[in-house]
Amino acid sequence: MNYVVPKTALEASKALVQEGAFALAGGTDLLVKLKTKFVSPSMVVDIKQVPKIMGIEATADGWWIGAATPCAEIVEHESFCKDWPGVVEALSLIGSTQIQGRATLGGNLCNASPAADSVPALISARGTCIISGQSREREEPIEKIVTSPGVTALEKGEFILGFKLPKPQSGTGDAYLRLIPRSEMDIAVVGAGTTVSVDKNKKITSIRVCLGAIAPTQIVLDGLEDIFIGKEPDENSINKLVSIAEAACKPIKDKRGTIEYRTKIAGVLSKRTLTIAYERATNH
Amino acid sequence: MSKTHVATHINGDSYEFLCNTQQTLLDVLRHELDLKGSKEGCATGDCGACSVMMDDRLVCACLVLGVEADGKKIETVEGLSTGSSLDPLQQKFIDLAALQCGICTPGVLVAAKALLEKNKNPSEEEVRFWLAGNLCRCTGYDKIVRAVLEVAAEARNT
Amino acid sequence: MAQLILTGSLKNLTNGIGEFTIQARNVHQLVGELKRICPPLAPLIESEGFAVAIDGEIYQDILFAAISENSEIHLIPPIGAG
Amino acid sequence: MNDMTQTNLERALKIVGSRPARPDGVDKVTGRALFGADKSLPNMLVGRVLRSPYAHAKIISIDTSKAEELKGVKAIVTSTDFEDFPSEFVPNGEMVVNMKDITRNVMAREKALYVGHTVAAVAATSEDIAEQALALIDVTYEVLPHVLEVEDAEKPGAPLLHDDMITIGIEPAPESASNVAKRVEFGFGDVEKGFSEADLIIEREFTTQQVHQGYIEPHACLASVSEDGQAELWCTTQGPFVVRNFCSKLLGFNAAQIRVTASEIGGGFGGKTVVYLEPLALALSRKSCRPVKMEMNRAEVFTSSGPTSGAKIWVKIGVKNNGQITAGDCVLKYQAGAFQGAPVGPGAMCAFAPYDLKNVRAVGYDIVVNRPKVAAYRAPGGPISEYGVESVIDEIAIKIGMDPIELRLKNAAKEGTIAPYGPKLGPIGMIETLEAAKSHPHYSAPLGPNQARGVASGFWFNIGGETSSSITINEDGTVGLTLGTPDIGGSRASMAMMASEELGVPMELIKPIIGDTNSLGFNFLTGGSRATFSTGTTVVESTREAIEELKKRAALLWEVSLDQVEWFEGHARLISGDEPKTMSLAQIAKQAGKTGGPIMANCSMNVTGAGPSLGTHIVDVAVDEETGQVSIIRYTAIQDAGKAIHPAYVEGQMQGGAVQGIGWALNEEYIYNEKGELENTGFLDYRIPVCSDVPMIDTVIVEVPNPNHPYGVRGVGETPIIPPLAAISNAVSRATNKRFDELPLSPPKVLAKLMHG
Repeated sequence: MNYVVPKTALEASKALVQEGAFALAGGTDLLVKLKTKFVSPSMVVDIKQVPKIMGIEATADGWWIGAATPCAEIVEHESFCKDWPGVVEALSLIGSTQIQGRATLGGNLCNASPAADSVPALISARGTCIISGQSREREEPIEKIVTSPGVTALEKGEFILGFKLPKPQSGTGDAYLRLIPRSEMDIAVVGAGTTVSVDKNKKITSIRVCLGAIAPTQIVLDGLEDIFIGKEPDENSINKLVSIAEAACKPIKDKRGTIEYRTKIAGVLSKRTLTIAYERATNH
Repeated sequence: MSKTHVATHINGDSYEFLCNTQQTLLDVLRHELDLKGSKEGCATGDCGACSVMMDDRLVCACLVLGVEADGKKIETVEGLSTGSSLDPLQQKFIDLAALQCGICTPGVLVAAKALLEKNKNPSEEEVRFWLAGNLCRCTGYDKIVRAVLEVAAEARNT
Repeated sequence: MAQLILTGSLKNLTNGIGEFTIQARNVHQLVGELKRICPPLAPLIESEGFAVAIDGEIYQDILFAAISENSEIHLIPPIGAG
Repeated sequence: MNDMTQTNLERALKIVGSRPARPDGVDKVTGRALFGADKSLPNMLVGRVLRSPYAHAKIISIDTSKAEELKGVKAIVTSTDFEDFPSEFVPNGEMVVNMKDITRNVMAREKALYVGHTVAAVAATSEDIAEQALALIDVTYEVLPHVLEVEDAEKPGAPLLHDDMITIGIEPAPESASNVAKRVEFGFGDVEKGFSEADLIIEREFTTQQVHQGYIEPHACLASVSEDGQAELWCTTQGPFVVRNFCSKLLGFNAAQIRVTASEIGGGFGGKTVVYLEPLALALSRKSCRPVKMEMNRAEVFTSSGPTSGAKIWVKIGVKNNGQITAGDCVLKYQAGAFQGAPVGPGAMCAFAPYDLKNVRAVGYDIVVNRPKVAAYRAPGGPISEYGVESVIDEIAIKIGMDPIELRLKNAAKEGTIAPYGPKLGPIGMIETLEAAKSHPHYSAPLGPNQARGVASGFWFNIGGETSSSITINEDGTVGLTLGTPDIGGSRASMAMMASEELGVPMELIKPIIGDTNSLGFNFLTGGSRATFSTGTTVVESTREAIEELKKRAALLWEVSLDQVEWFEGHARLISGDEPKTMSLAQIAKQAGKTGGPIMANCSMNVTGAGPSLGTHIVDVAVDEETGQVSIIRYTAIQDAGKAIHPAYVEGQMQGGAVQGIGWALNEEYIYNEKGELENTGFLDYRIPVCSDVPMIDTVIVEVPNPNHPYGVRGVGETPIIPPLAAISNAVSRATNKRFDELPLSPPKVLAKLMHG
């Protein structure tokens, strides 16, 4: 196994184009796959020295989060935490403190697990990612990246350089909740990220709910605008949200949960994240 | 295949070693450098017995490649004590019987020290969530949490 | 004369008889007695490692544990170690 | 022994009952302590294991020729490298084992009986080469249908794991083979008559899943067999002498050929009482004449070591309206794994043991299935059966409107009670722990919304057994202790404390070590809560013998008769005489050479008189009725320790046992797919409690002394894992007004019950 540390994005892409090359950021997924012989790379491309890929900073129109920034570093960024508390909730749930010291948003997305914690939150926040490749950089909405479990829309030689999140407009709140059997250290049985914005009368002006672990990829719930826009959430609209969430589920039965359980929890977490996000929006 | 040369700092000392690229930092610490204090309980980042500091971040040594340690600052359980004086956490773990078999202890101590450096006044809940990645099967965690809270309190009072 | 009391499945081996009078001063002699009066019981103590409770005290593999005139004896399986 | 007991229980104790630092503390907090995988030898090879991918398969052939040709491969072993044995139960140390099964579990012979069953092992110059060699071993299997659950395995027509298994304990013996290895029955009185006298009868079926001890240190060993057949084995084990006996039998060695040294042990809980890698490493080393190191990875620990049984339990209890139990009856069906030996006997014996019953019956079945052979796990068999009984007791309390502690008090076993397994009980602390629970502030504290409180008790026998230890008085007055039971949880501290108490010298001057198998007589393993009781007994005995010798030397020097000398606080003292005369231990030790030679003593005995330990736990849970999540809000463990030598480590046992029980109750389970493969082979999905899952575990140590130990010790390690299962299930049942009868109470199971009843 070769190990290279490219110093530029182009060098990284050129290395990643080669057969059997794997990108290494935080390594919290890749090293497990190496240990269990799930993958046998011919080359590991450590992308952490590529410019801009590490660190978090405020930009003119929002936030830049380098794809290889450890979650622990993002969580320590006070003004980002104020802007996107739900995203921070989600990424701070990726594994233990030790995992946080290494795990990255780029890795969490490109591992392409339906249960990735940060992904529903980033999608609900309408985040995008900058993809670096051999010939060009491109920007894509995050929901376009994962196409099926373990598979992404990245082309050969491409990797994620970083994430862009908008500066939340006033009256915006987000929230992320997941269901795990224990209090920590588990993979999400269901994850839900919700972002809502309200006007000064506390009426909802936009809403986005994204669910994880209930289908082969993350699912953005459809049809919420008709129910919520221009209104405050009430029992009736929340019940409709629960039904839509349950109907969107195409889960599998596995060691982490039954189909019935995942479906039920998708509804519960949609409701609970909406309540928290709405509360945050009205106080924002 | 030829091995890779790595130069690193461990517990304040310079180390150079040769390793295979597949070897983890834990493999290197244990097998190449004979630093056996970091333990392998799972090799997949689930138990925390190999917790070490890398450039002031708490990580599982089993989830870091040995080659990634090049130019980095690594701190392990072997670096907690200074000369013949134990770190207050080490002493408190002995005093309060916060260990039974002791296999998780090195990782727990490294993680707890990282917490107290970041947060001088952690709540019980903060200690518990910070240490959630350090599995202990013997103690039920009670005396571990008490020991960390007591060391924090004593540090604040001195 | 000591009393040997059998309960549960052991009685299957003695045609349902639950009490025996035993002439033995220790477990070693008890095994000899059992061979004589109830042959199916003897192998339990000899090879299956049954323990013997004498007046409530449990003896595991102790041949010369004393049995007194009025002792009450039970045969029980050995207890494992966790 | 009883006279000494008297003097000790009456005199004021200086060290016993205090909380000194453990002798191995610094080694453990600095990373210096050497565990199973921490030792290496020059010229060492790495051993790896080839495991069956099938749950049940005939092994037609094994071709190792290609693997042998691989450069760097130094030895390959298969079943032909191990002894075979007839099917019979023979004592091995204190365990009764069937060596025919043991040799087949260590290395599959005719059949592979579970996924992960060892089929071959390789030693090579590197791990990579060893792994490559495994891939080159060509095994031809004939895959057979498998069976995983007891209810399927006992059916006629089920796939048979062993063609010759005729159920023991049924008269007349069945004519055909089955998967039911054994039937046991305990009890007395007339249960049918008892039920006819009852005002209320509750009858219920329970299910528990297979769970693992979950020790953090994987199995590991280092074997070195020299050209002349002398073997050294370093391994992580609860019983080096037991390992020696197993290995010498399996390899055709004699006991003197193998010296076993126990490493520091990173948790065992019963799982490190048998052998897995050790005979393989020895066989590989014997073939290659080089040291061989072997380690299991975490997945191998789960698939191929010895978890405990999953079970089906049926419990029926009859009761008068006033709470008097009229009869108790239960049927227990335990998974044995691939070979017989489920802990259903002790499970049946202790099911009703906390209670004083007139009519009681407990029937148990030991049933083989295509899972790893079970090993001991903390109070083997007890948590499962007592979970069923304690759940029904709680249901009765609710139905007759009685406080659950009062109901237990009304029926509590006490000194003189005839135990369900026959004998009369000596002094035990059931009533004392219940009273302590009732008066604990926790029991009357207010509860929040969606919260409820559960209570359960637990009984465990505790054991003694063969034990040997020695004491040496060094020439400068310090003391060495050599012990034969590995220290898992601070026992070196307890032993040094007892020696210190007896000698009257500071504990810091006493150095306890764990000896190898050549340094002492046979020791049964650390387990069954026996170390402080049994090894403690021998330490006290040998220390007293050393004191006698010290007095003799003083008498010689003073030229008086021995009866003129007494021992007082580290000194020999002349009893009579005009002026007080004393001589310190150090002064006597300094002249030991001139007064007859070095002073040492040992004590080897088969320790008897273990006292059962009773516990009662109180737990508050919160149930999220929308998600089925159960949170532990508050927990109090109360237990009779007899006497707590080092209370901090007694509390530690109670806390650790309680949290293991919490894991068993809430989330731990072996999950198999339809191919018989274990799906959760890591700590990610085999969910042991993490730090943030649990609150502080309050403890109350009750001390009802065991009259058979010099300080009254009962042993504490086993009991605390028993009550949590039912206590939590009872709390969840009370919180939701639904009676739960299945473990684990994982969120999907709890929600399904809430939705569908």
